[in-house]
Amino acid sequence: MKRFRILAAVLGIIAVLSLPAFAAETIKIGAVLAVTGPASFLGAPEAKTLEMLVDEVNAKGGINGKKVELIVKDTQASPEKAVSFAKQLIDEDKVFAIIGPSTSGETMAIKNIAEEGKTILLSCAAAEVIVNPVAKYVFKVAPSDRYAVEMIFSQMKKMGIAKIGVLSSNTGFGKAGKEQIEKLAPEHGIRILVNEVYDKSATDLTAEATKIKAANVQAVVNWSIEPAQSIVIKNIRQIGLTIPVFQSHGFANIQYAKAAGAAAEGVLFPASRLVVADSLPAKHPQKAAVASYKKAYETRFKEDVSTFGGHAYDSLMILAKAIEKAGTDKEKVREAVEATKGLAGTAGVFTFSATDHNGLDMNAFAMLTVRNGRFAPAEK
Amino acid sequence: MTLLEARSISKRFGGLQAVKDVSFSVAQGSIKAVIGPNGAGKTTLFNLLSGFIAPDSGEVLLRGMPVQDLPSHAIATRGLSRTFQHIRLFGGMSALENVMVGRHVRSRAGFMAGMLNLAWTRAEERDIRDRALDSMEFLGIGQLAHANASSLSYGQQRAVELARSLTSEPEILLLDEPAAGLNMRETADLAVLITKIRDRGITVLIVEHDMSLVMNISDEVVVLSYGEKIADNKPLAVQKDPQVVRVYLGEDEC
Amino acid sequence: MFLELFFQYLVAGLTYGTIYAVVGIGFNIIYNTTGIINFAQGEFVMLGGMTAVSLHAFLPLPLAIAGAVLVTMAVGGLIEMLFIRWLVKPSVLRMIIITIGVSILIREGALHLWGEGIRSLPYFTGNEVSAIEIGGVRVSPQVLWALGVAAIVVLLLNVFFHYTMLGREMRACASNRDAAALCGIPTRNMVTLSFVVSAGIGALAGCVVSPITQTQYGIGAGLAIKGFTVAILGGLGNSMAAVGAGFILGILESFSIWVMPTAYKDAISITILLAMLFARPSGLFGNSEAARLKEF
Amino acid sequence: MFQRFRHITALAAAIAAVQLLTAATGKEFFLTQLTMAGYYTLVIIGLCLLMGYAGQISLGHAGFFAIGGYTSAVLTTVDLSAWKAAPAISLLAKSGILTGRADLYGGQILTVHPWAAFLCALCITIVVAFLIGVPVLKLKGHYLAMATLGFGTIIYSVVLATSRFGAADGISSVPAFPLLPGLAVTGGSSQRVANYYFAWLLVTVGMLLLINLIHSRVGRALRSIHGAEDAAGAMGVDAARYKLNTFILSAVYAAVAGVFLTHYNGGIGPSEASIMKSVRYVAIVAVGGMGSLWGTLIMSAVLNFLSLRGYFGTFDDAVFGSILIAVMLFSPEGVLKLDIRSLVGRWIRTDRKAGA
Repeated sequence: MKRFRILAAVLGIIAVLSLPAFAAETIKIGAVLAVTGPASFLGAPEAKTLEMLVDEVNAKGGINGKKVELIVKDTQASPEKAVSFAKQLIDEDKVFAIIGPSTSGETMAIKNIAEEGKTILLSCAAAEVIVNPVAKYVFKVAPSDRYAVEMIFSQMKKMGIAKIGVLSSNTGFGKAGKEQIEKLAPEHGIRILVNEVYDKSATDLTAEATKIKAANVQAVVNWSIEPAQSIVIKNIRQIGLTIPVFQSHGFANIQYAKAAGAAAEGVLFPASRLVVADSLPAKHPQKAAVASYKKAYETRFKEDVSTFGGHAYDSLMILAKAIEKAGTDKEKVREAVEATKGLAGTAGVFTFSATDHNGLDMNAFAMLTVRNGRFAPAEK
Repeated sequence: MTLLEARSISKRFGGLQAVKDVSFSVAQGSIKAVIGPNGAGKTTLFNLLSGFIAPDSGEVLLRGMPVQDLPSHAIATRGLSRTFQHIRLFGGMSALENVMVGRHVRSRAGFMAGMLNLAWTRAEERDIRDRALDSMEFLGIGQLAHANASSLSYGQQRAVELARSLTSEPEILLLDEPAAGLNMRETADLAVLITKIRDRGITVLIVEHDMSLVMNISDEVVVLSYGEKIADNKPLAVQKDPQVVRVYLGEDEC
Repeated sequence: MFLELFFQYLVAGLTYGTIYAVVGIGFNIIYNTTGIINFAQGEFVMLGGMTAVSLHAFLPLPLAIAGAVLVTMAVGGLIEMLFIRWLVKPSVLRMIIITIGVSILIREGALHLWGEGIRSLPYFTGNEVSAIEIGGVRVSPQVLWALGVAAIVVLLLNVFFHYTMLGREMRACASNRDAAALCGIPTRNMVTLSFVVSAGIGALAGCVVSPITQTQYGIGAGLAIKGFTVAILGGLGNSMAAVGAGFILGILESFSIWVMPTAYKDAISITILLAMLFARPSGLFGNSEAARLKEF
Repeated sequence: MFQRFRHITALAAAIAAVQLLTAATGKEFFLTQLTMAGYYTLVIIGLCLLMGYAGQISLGHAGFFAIGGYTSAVLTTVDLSAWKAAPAISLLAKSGILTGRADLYGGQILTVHPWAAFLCALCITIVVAFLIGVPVLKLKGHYLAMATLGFGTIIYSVVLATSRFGAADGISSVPAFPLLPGLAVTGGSSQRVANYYFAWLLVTVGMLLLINLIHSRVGRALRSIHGAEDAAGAMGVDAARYKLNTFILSAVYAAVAGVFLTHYNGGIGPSEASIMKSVRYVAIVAVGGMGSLWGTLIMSAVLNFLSLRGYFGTFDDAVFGSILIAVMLFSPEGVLKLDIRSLVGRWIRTDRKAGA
């Protein structure tokens, strides 16, 4: 008898779940994110951020009085799943826009699908190719690696560095950074003597560090988002290399600095202002956005914000502003997103145009360092 | 005419000289027996002749062609078929399917033909089935065709194994202790059966450690002891050979 | 300079090798009593590291490590009792698939328990930048810790399996389970015990390498593949050989980085390993007769 | 014999019924994931032949899928127009092996024709499978598992390390694969139904070929190798050659699936070559029942469909792991062999006992 009741309950739950959600007057937004799997460093905070924001927005009565309905799909960083989910969201759920994917490979896999489905795509991945050449419906909110690289190179010029070694992980993030470094180095008079790609799940990188040591370079640049970026600086210091170490903006997650401990001291990296929210001057344009996001996220999830969660924040904010302005016509909202000007987000101040679907410039980054286990602005 | 010939073949396993410098030949159309007490190297000799193991030295000639370096399946293709002392049927297949595998060497449908199931493959398949059933009828086990091979009794499994070998229409058939586990009546039936097989034009080489079965039906008998050949003659002559008598009296057979 | 570099790469190789070896040993213990490869071995390493980090928040390091080892041993035993113990004559493939399933479950459980963040234990001696220098070659003290622990574990295992009654009974189980049962050895308990022991060793490995490799929920799969590789390459069932094979793989990887682009490190080292395996199909230090006995 | 065709007819009917059902209930979007699941099923039935009938495990089958997919992706996306003047290129262009098309941004590019790329992918797969198969298949048991895993790792790390293959990003903008005038393998929603039928037509044909094969002389030989390899040898079955041929055949199945799924998705990424993917294939074969092509087909269609729809959210792997364990514990011969009645019966009995 008891079994019967359980069975009935299960059936009831299934029945409720399969009912169509209250379709009336909601704005459906899809999110295709790598919540678990090898790129969970990106996708997990992004998914949490969206969840939090949508709750916030709905608590305030939604956008223009319409509730937001969020559909998160976990791709586990597989392009084939991203393709499946993008089609599902566009054809079936008829979402208004898609946020994500988290990685460049997945974004490139669904760029065409968004374009053909005339659905706005706000990618959280960094690669330049996502918006260059420009596709009408595809935007990206993560700052291009180009600006991060240029910032590093100008810092190097100040420090008199001309010979460098480059390490990157074999992920989309690592690849995109490496390509920008290779492209921009000659313009800045910098020679790359070692250029190595290591595995994203590497557990020790002493041999790579040794290769750098043997090449007699003046500085090292490491480009990755995985735990390996903490390992690499430890190994560099352990084998006695004392040269400056530069990291990508992927380092802007305090847990990496904590994991590297003493080895992280003095590491230089460009990062969005989100990670130094507390030390931003009150009149800084990003101060409000950055501080409120950081506070809300850290209270709710009891963990430090990362810039990647910030990308999700920015995409939803940009979208929400555009919907507020243009209503619920997809085409008009697309135009409104493209017309966004001076919108302060966590990654920087966005100004999109028909030819610029990224909307950020070098100002998105500040040069940071690690001092006493905390992120701090690098002295100019 | 000599069908199968061993020329001073030897095989050593670690410290054990299993077969030492053994030579003999089998005439076409005859029944020849290899006997010897337990551990005399009979099964090793069989494995050497059928390509399961390669000899350390010496040659095996099948119709004058050296085959000692060929793998067992290649030797089977050349017309030599064998049974096993410990029955080796294919589990999970019916008795008929087991017997049909015996026809492998005399059919040719490969991967492509099998996948496309062409008219000639279907015809070949029917032929294989008919011949397999024939062999089973010949051995009186036609009614077992659709039984699962591993569910059969010991004697039935032996018969299926024999049918499998016969279906390949071998030039020469090697029987490894076919009478093991049979009672006297069954052994007598087996003797008749082996002569019938010979009468079909199949040369038979049979391994036994018990002389009684082979003496009546064999044309010639080879006797092994500790890996060496000690006699090779007509049954009657072998029985009188003093060395053979000594080996057999000195050994206590279980 | 050349010699200095050579030794520095060698040290790097030893570091990799130690990590692979300690994982590889765990595979052998379960293989030795059950004849199966436990693909959840990497997860034991992860669990050990993660639990130790969590316990270290309120316990001193040695206690945290001991606690983590105990917890993981309990998990190992539980897994055996839940999923393996009551199977009647399971095929090897069935057991392998079950362990793959278990490894996925542990990994996902860890993700939902600890999140995707990375953690690590503090260095046992020194800190992230300290190193011991010998003639220009520098090595982190943690590598020496890992080497030492690996050496002690191998030594203890050898003593255990060859000189204690329990160890001998476990080996008897491995070579012939039915015969062992006939001799009155409680074979089922032996299998549970082997899971407990290998979970413990995995957890210990996870703690000792945690400062080097750091620990994250997904680290197990990668380590398991490397551990499996060295266990096979050494010749299944031989812990000493796994250590040797671990060093060979580590040094191959390290030196391949010296002369080739790092990106092809795995491709190069695995190609060489496969070539070795083809030349000696039962492992580098294995015995071909013994290997033939243990098939699917 | 007749049973064979009954089964195939039932499969065809089921395929049509699913399509009609989705059309009738307005769920035709499901066809997208069903199409993708169809291609994965092709890989998995090929692997089932290798594992269940030739008794050889392969933990590197995603590698063959990737060889097919990547070969086709590279050849159909690399722009050769810069070398248009070169005699070899212009000759190929004239013979129709090369084809011009507009890319996403309106530029005109010259690439290898998908059909030529397809043939190329098949040839490469066969050669690689042969070269790998000869030494690998000499190994047994865990050693075989390790060697195939190694092969998979090599393919994965080469794909991931080579910029020509798009490294971590993979290759996107792969064009449609023209089959007939008006019919192409492409992800566009206008061709959704046609693509569903094409994918499952491939599966049906693949299934028919495999079923014919296992009921033929070769299939009998394969099963005999599985049963007793030495006795099979004594019957003239060349075990090494049959294993190798089966290995190549199943690699070809994987590669064909790789080619078409890549064109269907418009791209391929390194995750398709990963070890986890290979493990998944092996696991589905085990769940479907090692020697059961039909069980494998059903499990593959169901599990891949559910996973591609994202039904399990972030618990996708966890659900998959649980299914693996449950099937292996309660029905090790595969789900089709699960004796539901006896299980339920036992359940009811224990229930009564508990109640009493």
